[in-house]
This record gives sequence, structure tokens and C-alpha cells, in this order.
Amino acid sequence: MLTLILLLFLGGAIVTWLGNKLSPVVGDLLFLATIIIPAGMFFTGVTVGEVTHLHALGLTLTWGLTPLSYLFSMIVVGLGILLAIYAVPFMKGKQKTGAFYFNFTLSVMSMLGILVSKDWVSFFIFWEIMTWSSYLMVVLNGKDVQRVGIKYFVFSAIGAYAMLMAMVIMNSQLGSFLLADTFNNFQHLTTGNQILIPILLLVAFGVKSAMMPLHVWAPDAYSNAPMAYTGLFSGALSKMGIYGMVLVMVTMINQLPEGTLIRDIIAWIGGFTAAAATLWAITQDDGKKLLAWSSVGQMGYIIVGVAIGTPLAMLAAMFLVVVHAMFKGSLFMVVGAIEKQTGTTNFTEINGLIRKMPWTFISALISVIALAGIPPLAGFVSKWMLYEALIQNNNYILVILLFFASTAGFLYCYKFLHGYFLGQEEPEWAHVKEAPVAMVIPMVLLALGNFVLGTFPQLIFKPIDAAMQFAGYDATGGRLWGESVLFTEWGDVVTLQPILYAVLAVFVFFALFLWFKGTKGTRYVSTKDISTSGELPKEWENLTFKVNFMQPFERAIEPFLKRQIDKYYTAFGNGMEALFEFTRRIHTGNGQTYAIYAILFLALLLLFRVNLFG
Amino acid sequence: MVGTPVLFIAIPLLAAFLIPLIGMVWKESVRIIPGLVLAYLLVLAINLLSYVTVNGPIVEVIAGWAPPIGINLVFNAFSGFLVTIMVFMGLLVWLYSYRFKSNVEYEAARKYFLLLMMLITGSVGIVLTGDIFNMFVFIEITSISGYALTAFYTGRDSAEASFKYLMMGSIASVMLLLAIMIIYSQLGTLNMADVASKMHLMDPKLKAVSFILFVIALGIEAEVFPLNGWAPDAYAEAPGPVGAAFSGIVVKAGVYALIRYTYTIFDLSGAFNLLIIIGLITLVVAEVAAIRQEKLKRMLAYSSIGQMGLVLVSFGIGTKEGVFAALFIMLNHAIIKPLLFFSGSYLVYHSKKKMISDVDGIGKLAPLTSILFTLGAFAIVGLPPFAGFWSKLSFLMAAADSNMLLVIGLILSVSVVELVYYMRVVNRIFFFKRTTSLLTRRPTFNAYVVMIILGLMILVIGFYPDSVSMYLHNAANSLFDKSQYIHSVLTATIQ
Amino acid sequence: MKKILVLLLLAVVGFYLAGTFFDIGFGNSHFVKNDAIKPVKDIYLQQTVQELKVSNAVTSIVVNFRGFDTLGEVTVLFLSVTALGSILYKKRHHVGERSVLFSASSIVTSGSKLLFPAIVLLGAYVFIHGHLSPGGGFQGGVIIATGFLLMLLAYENYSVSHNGLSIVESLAGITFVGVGLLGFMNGGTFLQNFLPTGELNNLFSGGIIPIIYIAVGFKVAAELTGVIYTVLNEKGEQNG
Amino acid sequence: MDSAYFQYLNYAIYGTAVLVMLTGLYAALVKKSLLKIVIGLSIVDSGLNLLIVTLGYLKGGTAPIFSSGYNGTQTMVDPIPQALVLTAIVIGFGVTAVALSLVIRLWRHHHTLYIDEIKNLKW
Repeated sequence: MLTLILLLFLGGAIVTWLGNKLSPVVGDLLFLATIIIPAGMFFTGVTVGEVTHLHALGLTLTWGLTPLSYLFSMIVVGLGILLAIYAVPFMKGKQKTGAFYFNFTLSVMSMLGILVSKDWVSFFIFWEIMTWSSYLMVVLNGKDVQRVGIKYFVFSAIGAYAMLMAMVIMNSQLGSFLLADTFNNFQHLTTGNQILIPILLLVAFGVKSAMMPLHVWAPDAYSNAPMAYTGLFSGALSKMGIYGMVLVMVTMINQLPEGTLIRDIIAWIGGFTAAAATLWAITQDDGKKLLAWSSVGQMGYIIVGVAIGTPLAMLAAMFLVVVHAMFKGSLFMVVGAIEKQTGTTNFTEINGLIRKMPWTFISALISVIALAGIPPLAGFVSKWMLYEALIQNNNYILVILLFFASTAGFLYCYKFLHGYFLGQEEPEWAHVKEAPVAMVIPMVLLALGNFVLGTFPQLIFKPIDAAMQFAGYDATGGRLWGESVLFTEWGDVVTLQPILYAVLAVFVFFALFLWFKGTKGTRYVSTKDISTSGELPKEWENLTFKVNFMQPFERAIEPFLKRQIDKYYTAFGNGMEALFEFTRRIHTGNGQTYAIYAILFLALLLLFRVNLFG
Repeated sequence: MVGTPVLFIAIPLLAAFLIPLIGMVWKESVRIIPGLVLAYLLVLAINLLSYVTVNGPIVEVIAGWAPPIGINLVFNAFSGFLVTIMVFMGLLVWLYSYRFKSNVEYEAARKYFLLLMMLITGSVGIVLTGDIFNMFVFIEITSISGYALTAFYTGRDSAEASFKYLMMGSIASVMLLLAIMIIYSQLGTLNMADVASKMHLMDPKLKAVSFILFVIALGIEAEVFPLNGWAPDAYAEAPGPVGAAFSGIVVKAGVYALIRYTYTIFDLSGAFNLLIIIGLITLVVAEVAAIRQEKLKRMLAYSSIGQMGLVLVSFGIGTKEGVFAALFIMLNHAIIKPLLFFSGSYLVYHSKKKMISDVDGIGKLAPLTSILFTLGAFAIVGLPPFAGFWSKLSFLMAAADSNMLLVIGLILSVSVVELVYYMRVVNRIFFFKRTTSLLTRRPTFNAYVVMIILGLMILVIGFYPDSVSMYLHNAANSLFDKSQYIHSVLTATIQ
Repeated sequence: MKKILVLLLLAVVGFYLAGTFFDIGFGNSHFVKNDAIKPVKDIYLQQTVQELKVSNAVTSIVVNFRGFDTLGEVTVLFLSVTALGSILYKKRHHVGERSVLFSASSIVTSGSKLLFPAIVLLGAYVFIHGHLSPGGGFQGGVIIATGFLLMLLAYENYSVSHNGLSIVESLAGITFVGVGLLGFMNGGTFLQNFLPTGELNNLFSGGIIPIIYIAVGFKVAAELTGVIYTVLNEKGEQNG
Repeated sequence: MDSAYFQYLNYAIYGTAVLVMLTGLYAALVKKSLLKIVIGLSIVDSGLNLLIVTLGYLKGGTAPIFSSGYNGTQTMVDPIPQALVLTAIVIGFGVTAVALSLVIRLWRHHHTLYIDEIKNLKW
């Protein structure tokens, strides 16, 4: 069954691609069928525990679902279907639709493949397919290809090769590629390998989940990919890194004597990622970039939770994994819709879309509230649990750091909302209409999902609970979520509904207030119509107030902004290229020189004959 | 059975001598006969390989003198495997270059196809022969055809490339003869099996010197680092199919020779370490040079050299798994690199300087060629699910089993470099704006057929690696079993 | 600088190479002692007389014991002629137009005319008697080619038929391979002798050896003449 | 003939052969003219051939020809190196011919034989 599903995806990808050459409509239909049919089969036909074996080169590939991977695969499949529906109108009239469909399908397939892999070889195979399919997406629109694309690919390759190295070492030492075997027999490794392998694996997974020094690819890659894909990219694909990290944390690191130290280091890296990425997000003027940095930041929260690893922290992390997929998926869809309708995503160019695209605004509003972690919505639950876990764990400084990040996060949340939807309508955007229904429905659905999960978090706790029990967490008292004050105080059935009602009431009140107040007494002028103290602005000068929206704040954090890790990598890359250039000049082009090399080599070998051959 | 191994040599030679005669009467025959010969050789190779898989090695005696007196040819699982690849690639190269450039006239075509056929025959001879001096003769046959084919286009700088190749080749042949004569002066025999069985009697000092001379001589053919200066020039200036033949066929023969000397003939313990060292240096220098290339074919040439370095490292591991991995890499390289050369040479067909930047945005104009090139690029850097991944995995497993963590780390870092330069080209093909006004050229029907066959093979091996693993295992076992090789040759009789 | 480096390198290489050969020694039997198997050369010397009835051991080795090498060697020559043609190939090739024009004195021309048949005859003698006396196909072929060289140098417009050369070349090559294949069909192995070997020191002895050597002689003569002719007809361009 | 004499010959003959080879190599590696390089390479070949032939010599050996004058008792020199050298010479000739034709081509193309100027292909 699993094999069939994966093959259906693969075959579907190729057929879609070919079908798209015939006619776009055929391609669209095939694409939807390719995503929805296997996904439906996955939901209905696959049970946890079912195992498939394949054989290749004397290796056995083992596929099967575990409760942990079931949790992640639900995200992948659910997000995959919604984004597929969204993607069809999004890609209409664009170039390279066939390639988009092909890579989208392959990405979904490879993520499912990673999750069902029970051995490292198939894990790696799907990991690499995921990498190159997402890479082709990142470079799909042809912007900044060499810089962004290569950066993404190099980092992914470093991660993948670290994983490859770890897995061949484990295989040679333990004689098995099975995930379970390598985890169970981990203590049989030598001390050196016990340190080396987790580090290699953490590098591999850290790259995908955009952990701090390895994150530099992420903002560019997220913002460069087509928006219909970025939701999947940030919502599901980066979660694969988290999935791997959970595996490593709960199985390998726990068995190490230095485990706590490593956990603390990773947690601090996560916290720092969250804080720094938030600051960067605030300075962005482009919605795509802003969300991209925000994604990096959110991954930081998740990493903190995974690294701390107490039941509550892990619960918070898992919850955030699910919720982040929902609100970030929805937000990227919002940006995609805006891009589709207006042709730009820059805050300084767009204003007041609230009336033009109300549904988009509503989903953006809900998702942003969830992202900011404001009470009634799902983001709040996860963040609360995370703080609680950290406090229980006496990590007060980390709490402060995360709290700072979270608060600073309000700034970019507001900037996002304000930048696109509020402010004054501009005549040049008068023609803008609401996005097509097929685009609106998925994003509203996802946004509403935040509502539902914020109000009834226990809906998702069951699978999370199963996943965590599989990962080795002992469920004393039957349910892990009982650990949080949230549920001990309010009970897990009633939950947060009072808060919800209260907030809704306030909301309605404000809405009514604005409605009755009306637009009386305001005068419309163009945003560019401002007094300039005697100096006439040039035409190309954008004097919207949104330019340097956060300037005072940016000035405050300037010393931090100067230290871009990106720059160090660039310097390193340039240095390497210079070295490479020097090396290739060994081949001078003069045939005689080559002959001299040959004689030199001969002389060297003759001189060192005794050292070589005794 | 449809023949014996000697026909691999005799039939092409007969055809080579016949072609000028028949060509006087029927001009098209100069193109067709080599193809027929190669097709026949392929049938022969497949037949013999399946025979050998069941019945053990074939040792063919020539001129009626049993070894060690006469020359003999050995067709076992190892050499047979390589011969089959070579002949198969040879046939594809022939098919691809059939009417490669329609302006090639009769005289040029006659020489081109004749030389191409002899290039393949020479390489096959290197692999088949069981006599060290006979191997020298075949190396010379290969080299001379190689010089001529490199200089085939008169308009370009091909003569320069060819001259460099010739200089290195001459030095190689001198070293080879010296090494052969040192062995002969000590052991009084030229038969490989005989030499191998007596090798322990030889003075270690002389043994080391002759091995060093062999390494230099064969290293030039196998494109080992300080000796490979000629290779990028020759690949870049030779006609596209010839570049493919070099990387798919000739280099394989050079590596085979080096390996045969290391594994079977000499019993030096340091030899494996030497292989690893020169392999690593070759790999690193070649990949590093490739990333800074501006011309497409030169980049492919350096990449090809790098792959050969990897093969040498893999052979240098010295375990059966290492040999398996090395053979797998060789097989994949023999399939993938010609695909890259073929599709690459169409991508820059009308470009004078063959710059990489000339492929900008060609993906839209020549989609199929571009996709095949991309497939090759993905496969050669070892991205799953394509063929190259399995060979890389088996190599890493073999290296890990021998605890060579540093080697693994180094090779994986170099792989990142390799990824970068291939991805840069792929980016240019698909995601750049077309800046030049150069026209694209539609590949001929033959070329399409060849490229699609190669592409399908990449996919088949990628999705079903077990399709080839049996042959690889047999070949690895056969190379490893030195005593069986010696025994089977020295007890060979005239059938 | 470069010169010093090269000299240094050559000194190292020379030191080790010469040392190696000094170790091997000159003039004494340097094969390592191994009683189990006779050195191959002893078998060769013995079988040359007993089995093949050839008096020139070198010939028997070149043509029979290691005849496969010789086939390869002939192929190398054939290939180098082809390579020459291919490398110097030009689209508009004016056959017969000589690049080097010179006039020889009448003494040279008449002398050459006189000597030419004798040279050819000598060459033919050398390769026909290759299995009896020093000499053989290669040597004979080279002698014949020098005859043609002489004629080409003496006469400005002396020309050799390209087609003729290539026919001779091909036929000789086919003879070589064909004889080998006949042995393959008759005796079981490629290049195996299938003719009666006759008596030692007779012209008609040695089985297929003389046949092959005659073919080689023709082939070498044709090929060398071809090489000379091709290079001589290369139209040199003016400098600049 | 005593062994001291042969020891002397040993140095003299092998020394000469190696020296010839080194001379040729020197020419091939240092001389700037393509023609001189080709000549150098063929000198290397000659030295090598000399070396090979001398390797086959045995004390007091005669030519390995069983002509009617041969009485069946004399030592014969090793015939194999002679056979091999024949092959080596022919191959050397072939390579030299190809090399010279390449020199002609290079002259046609570059109008110079100065190797430092023939560097269109590099790096």
C-alpha cells in the first residue's frame, strides 16, 4: 500500500508534467488527482504499524508508519491537499506550471517517504528527493537563481552528506541501517562515534529546520519559491528537520552522558534563532521576506521545545509544529493571493486592501493573531506550554529571551497586517479584486483551523500523545497534556472557551464601534501628497510612511543587524573560490609543463619508494 | 557460444583492413561496417559474459602455444564485464556519430569511423589481454587512434590538445616499456599470470621501481592527477562523441590496467595506499578545477577526471566491497558521462567558444536535451533516485567498513563542490534569461535515440540497482581471486 | 630556473634508473632462480627449431609465438597512416601538387632510376628470407619504401597512386588477419600454424610464417611510402 | 673475458643507454621548438631500444639464428628483447609520424613552432 501510494505520486508527477505539455487544463486536473487520490488512500488505507520491505543491492528498505511519523504525515498530506487546491488558480497564466506541479508532487511524495522510512537508506533517498525537488522550486521563477539557489543547495547538501556519513558509520559499526537498530544499539558505538554521529545528524536536521548558524539559506529560499509552494516549504518541509531532531534527541542524546549539555546548547541555539530571526523579520519591507524570517524564528521555538525535551516541552513543540503549519500555510497563501492580485508584495507599494480582499484579510488576521500567540488562538497554547516547561526546567534566562522574541514578534505581526490591509486605499489599486474562490477557501480553512485548535486543543492532543508515547515518553495518568497549568486549572474539556467568548465579544464591540463611527470627518489625500519643507520629492522617490516603518527600532538594533552570518559565509565562499582558481592554474596550458609534472611525479615516487613500499 | 574472445580483436582488424577496399566501391559502407562490427561485438560480449557467469573464465590461447609461452586472452567476469560496457558504449558512440555532422565527407568519415573502431578495439584489447607486452601494443593502438581523433577537427585548437596528449603518451610508453623490461629481465616471462605467480621471487627494490614506472605510464592513460594535464584539452577539443568515448571507454581501460597491476600482478602492500593517495589528490584537484571552468566540455572533462580519482580511491580500499563500489562507479560513469557529453555538445552546438554561459535559458528552446543533461547531472552527483546514488552509497559503505572516516569526510566535502558546479549549469539552462542570439540545433534522430537509451539506463539502475549488482559482484570476486586467475591461465590448454 | 629543475629531476630519475639496470647486470643470465619453470626464451629457442622449423628465432617469435603483438604493431602502422591522413586532411586537397619543389641533377635522377629496381628487389629478398636470415617483413618493407623515397626525391612529379597503396595495404592486412583466422578455423586457435612446416633452412619452411612476413613486408612498404608521400605533398603555407 | 670487464661494460653500456634517454627527455622538457621536442622524444625511444636490446645479451652469445653454420652448442642471446624491440621501433615510428603531422598542423594554425605561444587551451 505504501509503495503503491508513493509510486502513484511519482507516476502522477511525471504524467502531470507531460499532461501539462498537452493542455493546461489536463495538467491541472491531473495534478489535483495526483495529490488527492494518493492522499486519500493514505488517510484511509494506511495504518500505523504496517510494514513493507523492498530489496536493493543487498540492502533491505523498510517502510512503515509509526505514531510519531503519522502525526507529521497528517500535516504533510493535509497541507499538501489544501495547497494543491490553492496552487491551481495561483499558477494559472504563469510559466513553468508543469515543472511546478512536478516538483510539488515530488515534494509531497518525498516527505511522506521520509516519514514512512524505517531505515536510513530510504530516509536518505527521500531526503535528497525532497531537497532537489524543493531546490527546483526555489529557483523556479528565475530570480537570483545563482545566489539563492546555490546557497540553499549547498547547505542542504552539507546536511545531507553529514547524514550520509553518519549513516554509513552506523551501518559499518552496528551492521544495520534500520532506524530502530541504530537507536537501540547506540551505546555499542565507540565514544568518538557516539559524539560524532549525533553531531552529524544534528547538522543534517539543523539545516532543514533552519537552526541558527545554518539558517542563512532559509529567508531567501522561502521568499524566492512560488508562494503556493512556500506554505508547504515552511509548514511541512522544514518540519522534516524537526522530525529528525526529535528522533535524535529522544533516542541518541538521551543515552549520552553529556546529554544535558548538548540539550542545553541546542536549546540556546534555538532560543537565539527565535530572537534573532524575529529582529530580522521586523526590518523587512517585503511580506515574503518577513514571513520567511518569521518562519525561521518559529522553528527556533520548536527547537527549544524539542531540545529541552521534558514531556511538557515536547508537547509544546509538537503542538507548535502542527499549529505553525496551519498559520504559516495560511499566511503564505495570503501573500500569494496578494501577489497574484496586485503583482507585488512590498509593503511600501500596497495599502488598504482590507476592502478589496476581505476574505484574505480575515484569514490573515486570524493567522497573525495565532502567530503572535495571543490567547484565544492556537499559537497561544503552544507558547504558554513552552514557557511553562522552561520555567519548570529552571531555564529562566531562556524564558526571558523567548519572551523578548515573542513580544518583538508583535511588531512584525502588526507590520504585516498594517502593511497590506490597513492604511488608505490608493487609486492605483482600485482595480484589485478578491482572489479566486479556490484560493480563498484553503486559506480560510487553515485560518479557522487555528481557531478550532485554540479552542479545542484536545482535538490534536490524541495523536500527539500517541506520538510521544512512541518516542518514549511515559504517559503517567494517561495523558501528557495534563502537565500544563492550562489544563489543570481549566480542565481539558472546557478549555479555553471562556477566553474565546470574551475576546470575541471585544472584537464584535470594536467592529460595531468602527462601523457606526463611519468615515465621517476624514479627507482622502494620496499618501504621497505630503509637505516636503520646500524640497520637492523626485518622482521615483517613495515617500510612503511605510518606508522605514520601524526606523527607530532598527536604529536600536543596528549593532546586531551589522553582524550578518551571511557575510561570513560569503567571505568564506569567495576565499574558497580564489583558492580553487589558484589550484586550477596548475594546468598552465603548456604541454612541456605537464611532461615536467610527470617526471616530477616519477622522481618523487622514486625518492619515496622506501616509504611507500618498504 | 557465438565465438571466442579473440574475435573481439580479429573482427575489427579485419574490418579495418577491409573498409578502404569496400569503401572504394560503396561509400556508405565506411559508416555502416564499423557499426555492424560493434553490434556483433556486443552480441559476442553479452553471450560470453553470460557463458562466463555460469562456466567460469575463458582463457583463450593464441597461435597454439599454451601460456606462458604464447599470448593469451582472458575473458572472466571482471574483464568481461568491462568489455561489455565498452563495446556497448562504443556502439552507442557510433550510433550517435553516424552522420554526426552531415558535412563530413567520405574521406573524413572513413578515417573517423575507422579510428573510432580501433579506439574501441584497442581499449577492449587492453582489458582482454593476458600479456604485459601485448597490453603495451594495445595501449599504443588506443593512443594513436586517440591522438588522431582528438585532432580530427581541423578548424579548432585540436592539434594543440592532441600534441599535448601525444607528448604525455610518448612518455607513458617509454615508462611502460622500461617497466616491462625490468620485469622481463628478472622473471623471464611476459605472461601476466606467470609473472604474478613468480612475483614473490623478485628483488623488492626492482619490484618497487617497476611498479612506480607502471603507475606513471598507466596513470597517464587513467588521468591520475599530476599526469592528466592533457585530458581536459583533449576532451574539450575532440568531437563530442570522441570525448564521450574517452571518458566512457578509454579511461576505463587505463584504470583497468592500473588495477590489474595492483591487484593481480604485483604483491606490494603499499600499492593500495598509493592508489588512495593519488586517487584523493586527483579527485580534489579535478573537482576544484572544474568549479572554475568557463567552458562546458572542460568542466565535464574535469568532472570525469574526478570520478576516476574516486574509482581509484575505491579500488585502493582493497576490500571486495571497495572493488564492487569501484566497478559500480565505473559503470555509472560510463553511462552518465557520455550522456552529459552528448547532450552538452548539442547545448553548445552553435557556440564558437563553447562557454557555459552559452547555455543560458536554453531549457525552453531545447527541452528534451536540457532535461537529459539535467538527468545526467543529477545522476553523476549522486542524487537519488538516479544511478549515481547507489554507487556513491556502496563506496561510502565500503570506506566506512574500513574505518576511513577522513576519506569519507573529504570525499563528501568534494561532492559539495561537484554539486555546486553542476547545479550552476542546470540553473543556467532552465532559470536564466537567454542572452545570446545563438540558435539551438535539434539533435539528429540517432542522437536522440542514444541519449534516451542512456537516460533510461540511468533511471533503471536508479530504481532497480539489482539489475546490475550480480555482474558487479561476480566481477569483484573475480578480480579478488588472484590464485584462481593464475591457475586458470596457467592450466589453459588449446581447445 | 626551469632548466635547473629539469636537470635536477632528470638526475634523480637517471640515478634510480641507472641504478636499477646496474643491479640487473649486463651479459649474465639475470633471471631469478626458479627451477620449477624454464625461462620462456629457452622454450622459444627449442620450439623454433623442433616445431616450427624456422632458423631465425627472432622471426619465429615475432610472427608466431608473439604474432599477436605483430598484428597489433601492423595495426599501429596502419593507424598512423590513417591518422596522418586525418590530421593533415584538407577539404580541397590537390593531389599531386608538391609543396617542396626542387630539381635534382640528372646524375641523381638517372642513378635513382637505375637503383630503384635493385632496392625493391633487395627489400623483397629481405622479407622473403625473413625466417631464414636476419631481416624480415619490417626491414624489407622499409627498404622498399626507401626506394620510393628516392624516386620521390629525384623526380619532381613522381607520384604514387593513393588508391594503389591503400589496396596493397588492405590486401596485406587482410592476408595477415585472414591467415590468423584460417588457423583459428583449422587448428583451433588464432594465428596457429596450419601448413606443413617443411624442413629447417629451406625457403619453403615455417608454415604460415613466410606468408605472414611477406604480407607484412608489402604492408610496411605501402604504409611507409604512404607516410612519406602524404608528408611530402603537404602544401606548406607562406609564413604570416 | 673476466667479470671485472663485464662489470665495466655494465656501467658503460647501461650508463650510455640511460644517458641517451635522459638527453632526449631533456630536449623534450626544455627545448622550445616543437620539432626539437619531437626529436627529443624519438631520442628517448632510441635510448630505450638500446637498453632493451642490451638487456638480452648473454656472455658469448651468438645471434639467435639456427642457420647451417650453427653447431648446436653455442649460447644464443635472448631473442625475446630483440623481437620486442622490433615492435617498439615500429610503434615509435608511428608515433613520430603522427607527432610530425601534428607539428605541421600547428604550424598551419599558429604560424609558429614556439611551444610557449601555443597555449590557447589552459586552466
